[in-house]
Amino acid sequence: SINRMAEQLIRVVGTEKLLEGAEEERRRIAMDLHDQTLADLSSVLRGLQEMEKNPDPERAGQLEKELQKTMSNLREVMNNLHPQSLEILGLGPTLESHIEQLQSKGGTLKYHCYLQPELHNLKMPRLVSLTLYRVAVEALHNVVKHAQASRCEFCLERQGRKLVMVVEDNGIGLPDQVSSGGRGLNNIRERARTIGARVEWKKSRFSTGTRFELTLPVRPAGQQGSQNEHADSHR
Amino acid sequence: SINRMAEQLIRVVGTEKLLEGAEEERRRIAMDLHDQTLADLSSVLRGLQEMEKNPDPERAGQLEKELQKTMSNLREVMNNLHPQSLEILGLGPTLESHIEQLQSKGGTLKYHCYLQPELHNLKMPRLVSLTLYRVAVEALHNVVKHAQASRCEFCLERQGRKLVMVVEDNGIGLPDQVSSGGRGLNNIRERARTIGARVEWKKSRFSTGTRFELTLPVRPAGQQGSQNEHADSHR
Amino acid sequence: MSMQILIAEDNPKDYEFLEQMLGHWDEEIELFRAQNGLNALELALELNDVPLVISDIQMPEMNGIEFARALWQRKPDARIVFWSQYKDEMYVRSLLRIVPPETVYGYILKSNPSERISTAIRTVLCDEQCWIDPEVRKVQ
Ligand SMILES: Nc1ncnc2c1ncn2[C@@H]1O[C@H](COP(=O)(O)OP(=O)(O)OP(=O)(O)O)[C@@H](O)[C@H]1O
Ligand SMILES: Nc1ncnc2c1ncn2[C@@H]1O[C@H](COP(=O)(O)OP(=O)(O)OP(=O)(O)O)[C@@H](O)[C@H]1O
Ligand SMILES: [K+]
Ligand SMILES: [Mg+2]
Ligand SMILES: [Mg+2]
Ligand SMILES: [Mg+2]
Repeated sequence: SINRMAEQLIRVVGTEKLLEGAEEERRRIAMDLHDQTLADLSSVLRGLQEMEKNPDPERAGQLEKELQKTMSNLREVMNNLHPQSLEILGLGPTLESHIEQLQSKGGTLKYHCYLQPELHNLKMPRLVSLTLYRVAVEALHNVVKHAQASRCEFCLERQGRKLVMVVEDNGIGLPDQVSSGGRGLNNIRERARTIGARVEWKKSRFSTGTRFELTLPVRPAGQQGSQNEHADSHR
Repeated sequence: SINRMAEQLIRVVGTEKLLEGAEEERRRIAMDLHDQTLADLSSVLRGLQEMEKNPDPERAGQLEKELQKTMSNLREVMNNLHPQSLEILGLGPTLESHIEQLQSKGGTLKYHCYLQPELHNLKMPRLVSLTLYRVAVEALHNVVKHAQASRCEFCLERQGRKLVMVVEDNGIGLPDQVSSGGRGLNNIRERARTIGARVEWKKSRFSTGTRFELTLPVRPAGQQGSQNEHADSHR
Repeated sequence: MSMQILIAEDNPKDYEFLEQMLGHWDEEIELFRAQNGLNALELALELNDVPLVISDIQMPEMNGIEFARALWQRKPDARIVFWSQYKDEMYVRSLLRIVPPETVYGYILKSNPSERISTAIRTVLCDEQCWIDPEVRKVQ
């Protein structure tokens, strides 16, 4: 049907935008490495060159501090590229820690995070947990950026054969006409599609605000692991 | 038509693979940063900690060398993420330098690189030159990896309203059945599509081997810039 | 009798550093090396009753956390000092969930000066006390 064709087309355009965004991000990260990390390391290098002529324990201490700072910064870049904790600790702790970091920066916006305890041992194909992570980060980022909310709830739980992820705020709600300049909503939709998840934006259960919901079909509880077939084929 | 629908579907699947590949690459780069860069910097850090107790010009010299090596490794990572020279120097010089690097590593395989001089001033939207760069790198990589060739020709030139990029080798040629495990050919096709370019693999003009050809419609010469409308909309 | 210590570490430079550092201890030490978690698990099960381990977190085959989980299931007394590039509190918190009651463990960042690393390892492996790097944000 025409409708299907149209939908397909939107999807293709959507994915192209996603790719473009991915390249933009790589470019930004490379620039960070250049302008920050490499610049800082050059400064340490010059310090070492001085020390060859004129060794000085105090200067060594300064350089140590500089290098420590550069390394923390590099850890952030690394995490931005790919959160290694996803594979080591899993989706739950990684998202929890991300939200704590948001909380530590975020003035009056208060976060509440509910992770079903059973999910701590949830094993998913790498691409599935990575996608859920990127979708959550994007949705949370939109709350910070647009919602003007005082409260944000994050929830990840299994409901029977579904994994449900919710990001809900008590802010101003989505505008009637969502501008087409942004990439966030589009990225979320496209990423969700690649793992066979459904996404929806609704009115929140607060008096105002937005509720974002992602639903992913999973194997019934009891069976080891949680993955839909589509996602499996992407391992 | 059914044919169109099918083609569309192949494309969508293809793009998903492309995205998956992109995530895999980010993961690999993050691991490099962790296992190589951070580890090397830790070692320099320990050296500085020693120097605080026991300053030694010779040790400072060693550390300087270590740090220099780490930095040049980091530059490679950066370049891998995004070749900044694309924006600074343009597509031609960036590809030329990439091929020189391949030549410096590559035993018996001899490269010949022809860049039409007019193209040195070619201005393209960032995403277009980035895509052409990634496609070229991928095609060249396949020659190194599979072709068993002694000769590889790279050519980038404008022919009227078309920009043509060719990678040609005198190797064993494509197998009759191309295995579906690889990402390279798929990535090339998908990336080319996002900028509205056409790609083809043919028999090479050497007695054996493969000729890869990309064609991108561009504005007629004389007008400033070279870009097709599709690419333009992606700025 | 000499002290048996197992080091699970995939990075040669980091391993050499630990080897050198332990070489300065007064005790007589017998060192074992594993380059991934799986290999570490096999070796740890062959050691003394109470395995003493220094383990990296990010390793191929099996990471340090999975290795600890598997080892503690078989030998709940095993004393493990994790040494890592990862600064985030969530690593320590996840360890808290899997460490058996009464068992001591340690967490130290690779970026510390060698005396501090040495002290941390000694505190856990010899003095049987926990040691968490102060650089890791406070566990609530
Ligand atoms: N939680 C929210 N509350 C209120 N408005 C929202 C919320 N999330 C999204 N929006 C609205 O939807 C628009 C589109 O969001 P989208 O994430 O696609 O783009 P963006 O955030 O503006 O830009 P980008 O994500 O590319 O940085 C936003 O500009 C904003 O007006
Ligand atoms: N220049 C070439 N000469 C000979 N064979 C080639 C050439 N380029 C590609 N091939 C063949 O086509 C196959 C598919 O290539 P493709 O780039 O898609 O995958 P790959 O190189 O095997 O893996 P990847 O690119 O994901 O690392 C290769 O396995 C190889 O057999
Ligand atoms: K580590
Ligand atoms: Mg957004
Ligand atoms: Mg290939
Ligand atoms: Mg390691």
